[in-house]
Amino acid sequence: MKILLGKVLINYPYFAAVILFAIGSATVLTRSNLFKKLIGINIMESAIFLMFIAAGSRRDGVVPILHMDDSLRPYINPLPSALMLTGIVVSVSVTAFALALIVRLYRFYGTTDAKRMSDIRNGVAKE
Amino acid sequence: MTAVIKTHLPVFVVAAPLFVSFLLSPMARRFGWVQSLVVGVQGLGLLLAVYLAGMILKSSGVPIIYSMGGWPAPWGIELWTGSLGAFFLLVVAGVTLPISLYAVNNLSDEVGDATRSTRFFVLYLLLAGVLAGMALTNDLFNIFVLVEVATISCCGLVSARRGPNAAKAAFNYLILATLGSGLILGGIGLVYMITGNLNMGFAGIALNGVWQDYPHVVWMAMSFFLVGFGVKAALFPLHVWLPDAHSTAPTPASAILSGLAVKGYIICLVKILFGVFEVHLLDVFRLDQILVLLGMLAILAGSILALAQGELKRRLAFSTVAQVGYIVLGFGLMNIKGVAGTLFYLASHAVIKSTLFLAAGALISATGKTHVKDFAGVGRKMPITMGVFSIASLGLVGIPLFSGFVGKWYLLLGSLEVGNLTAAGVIGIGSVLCAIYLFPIIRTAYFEPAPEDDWQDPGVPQRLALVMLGIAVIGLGVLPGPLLQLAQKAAADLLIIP
Amino acid sequence: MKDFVLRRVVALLLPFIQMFGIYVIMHGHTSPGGAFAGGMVVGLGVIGFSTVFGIEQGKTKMPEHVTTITESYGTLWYILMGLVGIFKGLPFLANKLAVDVGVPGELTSGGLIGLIGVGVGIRVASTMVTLFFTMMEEEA
Amino acid sequence: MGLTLADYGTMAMLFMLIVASLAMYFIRDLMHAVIVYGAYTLVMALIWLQMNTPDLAITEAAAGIGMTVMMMVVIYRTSRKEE
Repeated sequence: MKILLGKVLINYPYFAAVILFAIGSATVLTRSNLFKKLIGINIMESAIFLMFIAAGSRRDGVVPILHMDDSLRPYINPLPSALMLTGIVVSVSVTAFALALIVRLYRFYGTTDAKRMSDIRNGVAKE
Repeated sequence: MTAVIKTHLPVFVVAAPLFVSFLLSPMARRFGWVQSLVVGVQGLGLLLAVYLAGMILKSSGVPIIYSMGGWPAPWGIELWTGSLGAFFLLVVAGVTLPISLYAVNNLSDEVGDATRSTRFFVLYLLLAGVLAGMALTNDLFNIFVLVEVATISCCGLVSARRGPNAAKAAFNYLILATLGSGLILGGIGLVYMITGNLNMGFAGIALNGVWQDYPHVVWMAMSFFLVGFGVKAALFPLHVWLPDAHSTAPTPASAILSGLAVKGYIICLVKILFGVFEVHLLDVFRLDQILVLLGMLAILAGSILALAQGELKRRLAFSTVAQVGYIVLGFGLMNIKGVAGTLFYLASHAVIKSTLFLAAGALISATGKTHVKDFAGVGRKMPITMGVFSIASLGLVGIPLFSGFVGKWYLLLGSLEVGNLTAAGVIGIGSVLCAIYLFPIIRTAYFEPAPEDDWQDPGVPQRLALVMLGIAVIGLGVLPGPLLQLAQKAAADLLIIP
Repeated sequence: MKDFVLRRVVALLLPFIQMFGIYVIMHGHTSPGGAFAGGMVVGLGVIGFSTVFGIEQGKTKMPEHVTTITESYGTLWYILMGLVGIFKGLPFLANKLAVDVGVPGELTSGGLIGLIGVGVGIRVASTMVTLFFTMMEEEA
Repeated sequence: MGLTLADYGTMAMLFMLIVASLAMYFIRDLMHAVIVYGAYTLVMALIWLQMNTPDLAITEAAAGIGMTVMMMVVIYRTSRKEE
């Protein structure tokens, strides 16, 4: 039992990643405000980054920069961090584009809430 | 010089549209140059793609492998031009050229002034380059980056249309597609965690050795990929964003989104499923049956939903949902006839659906009406547009001598070969439903009296584009030869049958 | 904003922020950070300046026709650097200049990577600034 | 193989992330939610530093500030209340 608990505890970043992923996707799917959806997307993506980085890091490792640390400890895997850098760039561009769309939508509807937007549109269609 | 171009052909095919797209935006004041550059680079892309496909056909499927930066495979990124890549590249280049020709001098109604139109062309070329990249890449993370760039440029193309509806559709699309790409990234992470490779070939080899130790991780990664790409490719229960986005986008954008972008995601999914997990694992985890089931659901639901739509573009958009079902079903059959048929069907649907959207856009902009019952008598007033529309509808239904028929015939043969009579039946029912939702439009256009309005065919470049696509629909049906051969080679490669 | 302290502090800090951003861009291959992070810092410096001193002042520092050109040519620079490899008879993006790759830890050790980074940094900075101006100007 | 002090620190920061994301789910005032998001990206950058990826930490810090500023600008231009 104690060994099992130790095995579970040692992998704590994965659990945090799963919880964050759940909260993020819940925010995207249940909140109707567009900003909340955007924040939820960002939480979700950072949860995936966390999972990826946790897979690449090792507990006794050091930063993979040459001559930075001359002890003989092993480097961590630098590939996931390089890849997640790209992931962050992508999430920034998605955020910027979504914000531009929000500004445009606000100009037309006067609200940033998805539910009210569709109410307004249906109301217009009925008239 | 030619030798240099020949060795670096895969890079040029991908980089040329990207290069030109970044060249465009400071040139917005000289809009004529912008348009001729766009059409010119698409024509060049078609030439290069045909040459590349010819090389692959002549060497009977030996892949051309190009290591970026001179780093060999497990460390560097490869462009891997196999028969599947050459096939999809040919489809991309063949369809983007007429669509860009259609967009020439035709964007001011739907998009706006020269600056906004230039921005539209930038996104359009970006999407074309990225789709070419999807065809050639052999690296899991590259797939993620390309999928992301494709998503953002698709959303940009949708939101290029003025008005709130397009912006709303683009936002919904962006949110759902980003959810999907999060799942794809998670799947890539899981595969990397158990294999330690991002190159698809090496990851597949490593996975073969270790999958028994981590069956749940493999299962999770597969489902992540299926759902993630399913959202982007509008597989049936996940299609909710597609009708709005594809029907509100500007006409050339609808054509490229429905015709090509959706297929790009499917090609990526297929590359991952067949290249990393390989047929053996798909068989163990019963993914073939899941794909067939999802495909059948999508065919029936998409066709019935399309019947219920009154607006022309929405009807065509829902029809895309049904056709994605055919393509997914074919990949689930897992035999050479089924997969080759579905690849050919993918190509023919790319041509047909872009034709239908372009013709529908020409009809709508000439008549100013959107409902399917409003096009009475259009057939005589706009002979070229409506003629091409009819040809494409016949092709989509699958009448012999039109391109859809060849694909559907092979799909039927494939499903009979595995003994799946239900799938064969669903393919037949889907064709009948397709006829039910498309033929009334043709009937009203030709056999009902026309109003007095002065409706005309669109301008010269638009007519040229429509005629090119119409000829392609018939040509692929009468002489499927080389493309079908390439599709069969690609199917053999995917299924690892020598 | 009219606040005296804020204006003085931003005016004093801005050169250091920009220097730090440029440093991060240039040393992307030898130390943590890179062209994206550095470009972001440079762009955010300009954004901070224009929030405090007003959009008009900011626009005189970074006019629109300049940002349009830097935005698209920053990315073109990347592809041109990739073509250098082809001109030398090597694959696309091969990292070979006339100068050989230097000592690890020094600025020239990256070869073409540093030059590519400059283009990317310029692009990121100008994109951030353009985005900020469009968001502030679009009448909401 | 046991957990060290650094691990407990990381755990605490991850716990802060979870609390912050829950807070963003429940807060009604969008400006406050975005401020919490700024704190979230800062803690995330610290976690990257803890996991030996300083490259990611500096990028996350810059990108997080950029995104927060952009969101604040847009919220300032549009409406602040979640309806």
